[in-house]
Amino acid sequence: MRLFSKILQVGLATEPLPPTSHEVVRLLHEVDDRARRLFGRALAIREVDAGSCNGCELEITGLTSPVYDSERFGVHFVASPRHADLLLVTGPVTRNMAVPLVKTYEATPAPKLVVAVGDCSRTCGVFKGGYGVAGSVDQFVPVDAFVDGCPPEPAAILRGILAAVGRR
Amino acid sequence: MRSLFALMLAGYALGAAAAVLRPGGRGGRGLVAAGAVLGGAAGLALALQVLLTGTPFVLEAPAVLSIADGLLFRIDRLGALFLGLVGFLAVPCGLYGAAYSEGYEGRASLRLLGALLNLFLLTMSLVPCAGNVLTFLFMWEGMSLTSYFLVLTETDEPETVLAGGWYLAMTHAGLALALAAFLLMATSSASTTFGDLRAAAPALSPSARNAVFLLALLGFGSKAGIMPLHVWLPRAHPAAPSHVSALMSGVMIKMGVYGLLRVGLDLLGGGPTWWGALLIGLGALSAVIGVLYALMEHDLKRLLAYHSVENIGIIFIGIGAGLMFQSFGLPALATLGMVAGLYHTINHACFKGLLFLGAGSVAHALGTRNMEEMGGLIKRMPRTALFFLVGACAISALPPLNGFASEWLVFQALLGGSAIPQPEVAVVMPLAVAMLALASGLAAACFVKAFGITFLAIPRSARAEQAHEAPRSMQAGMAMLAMACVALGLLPFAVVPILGSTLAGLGRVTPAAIELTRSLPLQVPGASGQMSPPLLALGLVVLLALLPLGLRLLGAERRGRVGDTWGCGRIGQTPRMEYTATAFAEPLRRVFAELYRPTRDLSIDFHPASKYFVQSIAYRSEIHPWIERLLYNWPLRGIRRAAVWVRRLQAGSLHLYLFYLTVAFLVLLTMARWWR
Amino acid sequence: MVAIIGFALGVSQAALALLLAPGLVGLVRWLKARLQNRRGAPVWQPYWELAKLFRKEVVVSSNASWVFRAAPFIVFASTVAVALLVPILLVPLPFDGVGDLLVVVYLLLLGTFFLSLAGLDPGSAFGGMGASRAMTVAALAEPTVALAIFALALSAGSTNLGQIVARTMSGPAAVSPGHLLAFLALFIVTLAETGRLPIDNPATHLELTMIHEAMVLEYSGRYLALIEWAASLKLLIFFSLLSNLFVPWGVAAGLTAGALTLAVASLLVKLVILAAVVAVLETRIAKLRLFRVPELLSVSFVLALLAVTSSFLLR
Amino acid sequence: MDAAFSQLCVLGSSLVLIFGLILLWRRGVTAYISAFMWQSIVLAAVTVVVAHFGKVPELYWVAVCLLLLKGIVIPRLLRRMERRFSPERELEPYVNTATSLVVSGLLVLFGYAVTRPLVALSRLPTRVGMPLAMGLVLVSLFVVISRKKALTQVVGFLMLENGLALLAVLGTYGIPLIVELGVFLDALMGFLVMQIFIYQIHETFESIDVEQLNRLRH
Repeated sequence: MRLFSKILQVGLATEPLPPTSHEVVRLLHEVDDRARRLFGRALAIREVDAGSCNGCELEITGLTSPVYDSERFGVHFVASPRHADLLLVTGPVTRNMAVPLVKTYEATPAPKLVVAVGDCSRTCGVFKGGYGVAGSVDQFVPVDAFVDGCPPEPAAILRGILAAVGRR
Repeated sequence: MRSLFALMLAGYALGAAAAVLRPGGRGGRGLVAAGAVLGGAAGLALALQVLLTGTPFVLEAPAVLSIADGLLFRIDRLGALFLGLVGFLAVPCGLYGAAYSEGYEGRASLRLLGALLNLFLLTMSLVPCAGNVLTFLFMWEGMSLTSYFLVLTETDEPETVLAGGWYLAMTHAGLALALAAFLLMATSSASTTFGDLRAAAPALSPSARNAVFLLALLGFGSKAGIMPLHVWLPRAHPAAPSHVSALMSGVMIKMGVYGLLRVGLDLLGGGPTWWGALLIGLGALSAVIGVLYALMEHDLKRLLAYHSVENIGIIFIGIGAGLMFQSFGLPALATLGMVAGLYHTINHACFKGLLFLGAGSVAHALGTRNMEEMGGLIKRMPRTALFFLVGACAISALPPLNGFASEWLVFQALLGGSAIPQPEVAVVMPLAVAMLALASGLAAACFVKAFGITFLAIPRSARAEQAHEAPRSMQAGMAMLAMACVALGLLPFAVVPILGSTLAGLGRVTPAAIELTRSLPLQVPGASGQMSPPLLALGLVVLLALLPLGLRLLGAERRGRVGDTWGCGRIGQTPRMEYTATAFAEPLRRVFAELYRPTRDLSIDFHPASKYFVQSIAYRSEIHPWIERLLYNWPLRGIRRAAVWVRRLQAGSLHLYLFYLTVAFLVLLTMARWWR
Repeated sequence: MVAIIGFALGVSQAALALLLAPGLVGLVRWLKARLQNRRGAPVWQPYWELAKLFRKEVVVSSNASWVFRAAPFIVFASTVAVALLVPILLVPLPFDGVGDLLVVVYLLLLGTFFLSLAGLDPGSAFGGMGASRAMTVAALAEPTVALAIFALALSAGSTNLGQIVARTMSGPAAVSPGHLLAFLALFIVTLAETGRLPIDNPATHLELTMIHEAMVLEYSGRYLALIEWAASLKLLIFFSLLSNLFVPWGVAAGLTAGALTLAVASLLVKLVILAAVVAVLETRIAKLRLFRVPELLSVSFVLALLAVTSSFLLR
Repeated sequence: MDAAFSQLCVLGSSLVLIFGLILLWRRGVTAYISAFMWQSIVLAAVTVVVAHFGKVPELYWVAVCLLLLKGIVIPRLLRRMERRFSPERELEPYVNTATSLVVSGLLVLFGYAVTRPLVALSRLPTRVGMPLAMGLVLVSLFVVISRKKALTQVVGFLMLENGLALLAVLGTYGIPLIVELGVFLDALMGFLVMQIFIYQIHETFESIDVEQLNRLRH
């Protein structure tokens, strides 16, 4: 009972997506029309941690929280790449994760998108040149959009995802 | 009819003779099989003729063994049903055996196998044809002995010999009890023909009737494999060659059901309520515990053997419900229960025969019965896999196959329990409903395991990788039974009236209650529901056909791609990563831990440097059927003690033995003169 | 002519159920989102998801056999067949003679059976785990279902759904204790069979806690769409069984426009109420450990047993 | 009229029984206490129903007593005790949960069988609830046998008492008020005695696990 009165008191916690500058999101190429129509309203994400410091993961977790609530845009996370439309890749690609990343990409049914989150995924960040680092994400799988930031805010990640499916 | 009977005898005799004279080679095996097929077909034809016309077939040979009324054969409808069942299974099993016994080529056992198989079929066919006690017991013993030697076909394995020992002990104990039951009945009758016994039965005192029933239940129950008497079944069935297992599990244990029906329903004409209640209780117990032990079994044939215990339980529930309704004077419901039991008897013969043949093909191809070494066989043995799947669906009571039709009837019979005027007695029915439902759910789980682990995914051993499809004749045997499973599932409205007619005139079931509608929806009098398997199947087929069409109309994407199994990005997949049969059954083992009382033994070898690195892990878990031990340990101990004592009588001296003989003779003479 | 109208009615009733089913799942999800103070996806989100899945390609494991490819079709067909047998809007049912409640239960078991086989087929450990658990839950739920059927058949004198509904509608006492207990028992079974909390979490991402999800982890594209659609249809079927067998108010007995409108309206109201109950329940309680699930199912078993006994007594 | 009366009675009795079954399913003592509280409240409601339809005005007083004593006072005392003894959970009972649920289902069936002649004899419209009350008595006895913690056993005893009260109300429209009050006082006294025992047990063994009493033998 106390739980439900609390629920009533709090009300809606979800905030509208704030307008942000477009610089954080880099689209590599325009998504084709078909995919945009397809994913515009329903998008399933499989997250792949290719070797990040887990800073980006913390922010990604924020997406499912009541405040950012990605589900209102029809964006939700799934457990298997077979169910996914978009791979959300974080971190520089380490040697151990290079093959799994490619395998995950192969396991995802077409049409599919890849969004790389965080500076590391594009430039390898502070890990660049490390003995365990194999390279940036786009060296292994075709990336559709990069989200900059170290780590990027949940809102920026959400923007990046929406930009990738052409719903800016 | 007489010629068909003769043809049946001739067929089996031909098969047996061929096996003795020319056992080996393609032609020899073919002749043996031809004998079995011919005999089976003739038996089936004879049975159908009796079933459809209703005129019993009588054949007397009083001169043979004339001291005890001679041989007498009298096939009425009930007998014909079971005779037909033997014939029906003999044909596919005979065909199957032609190729299967190739594995015994060059061994002495091939000759024995062929001859004994035909003799086994012959005596088993004649059990339900018997018209008097002598014939019945004679054939019964023949059936038991031949099957005992068939179990022993692979004598080199010590386990087989032990299994044979269990079987022999149980079946002879059963024979003794059945004999006692018949003798008790015969005390007040003119002769030992079944007709006279039937006529004399009403004159028996109630306690004598009860004693006869209990003796018959124990005697025939041990053959049927009902719960506490089932111990021989999971031991003996896997040991026998597969087509023999199919026959033993499919029809031989049904002879126990026949015996019980013959004595309890036909000769005694039914009895007090507790007879039925006892049958329902034993049946429910067998159904649930049988399937629970099957779930834990990873030897494919032992698993199937435990399922025979389960299905015998279901049959007993049906028959028990019938007897119970009969004691309350509810003929329509009584017929419904009995028909449900009989229907399940036929169905079980079909799908269990099919499954044993399928398991035999797998064992034949792999050389092992251990499920953990199988896997991926659906690609290597596609036809066998399909047939096995049909059998698995049927035994799991999935519509529209035959297992469902008969379980539905059993459910309907039990739902009729509300018509019983005494609620505290009728409470047995909902409890049986619950147990039956649990058993059928668990059976489905068990067959997901049996089919999934055996045939799906990737091969778990090199042997499974090199498996090959079974030869044509074995496939033909399985195909026949698979088609029978489908047909019996689709046509209950045709089968049920025939089954109903076999009950006419037995006990107090009045013929008026047996007129069943021949309409398409199966509507049995007394049942509180109706269904129509053919329409159901039609609906499913139409829906399945419409689906791809609908998908195309929806504009669904039709492209597809083959990739690796998703394993979280790990590289390479080995069979060791697959789910095993043990793991599959683990949740249920936990749930029913009280029953299984598993012993676990986990030993981990750590790396000497650090306990965080493991060198090897050995895990062993065993299940001890404690109920069996509880029930059988003390009689076994007693027997052993008695044997030690009796050994003292053995001195090896011929004079001593002659002395025993003389004493026995004198005692007998004294008894004959003065004991009355 | 009558037969054709009946046929058309039966088919259109099932088609309506098929169309409503994804919306029902969307409704539960939306209500749960609101209870978590989220805005949540719109109610019609599952339709978009299905549409998307139908337009994606299919990736099948190289280890899989035809069983894997056939299973989604069998699951979908058997569930739709059940929808044809279940009273959703009106009685008497056109297909009442084809199958009764027992047929419904075993048709659903047919779907579970093949889905479990498909879970084992690709050789993935997750699939095996899901299959094993799904069959365990299905098997343990079976006695409760059978006893609840027994209780219903006792008071209605029939196991055929149309007749049960008709009898309950015309009966003098709308709610008897036996009904109430059977309802509670079936409600627990509904949660178990449709993979809701506290037995299975439909929104989990952790493979080790999954039951249904783990079985379908290998499916993609149209196969996944068929399975998900069938799962939502199963939820709708159980909800309409719960509402129409026990509270048949509003079910159309004739073919007038008014009765049909009333039937649709009352069906929607009942579905919304049940969805709300499920959403509140899923907000309130946590998932049970797998090995406490049998305990919950034995609670439902005892309830069903009580239902049968009290029906026996009130007879 | 009579139909509604008996329906209400059966409904109330089934609810009372279901609250009794919660003892077997839940593990926390808090849940037991609130189950007992709700059970007592429903019992009081059943008593009111019987008083109204059976036209036995004395029963209103009984209902008020029930509500005050068992619905408010005893649960409060129990909660205080529970707070004192730390919220330790019910240990693994002698019989596991699933089995004990099934056993209790069978006990209820047995209750039906036992009370059948009684029900057949009685002409009261309340008679249909009596088997359920009997079932509750049997189930509470089973709880007392199979659980290990003293507090659980106390709740079991109290539920047993509730079962007897329900049986009395349904079977005879309430035994005369004075007897009823005597029973209440009896229950209260028993409760107090048990409370003292529990304090003692707790002080001796630092736990209220009844199994510890086995140690007294040595």
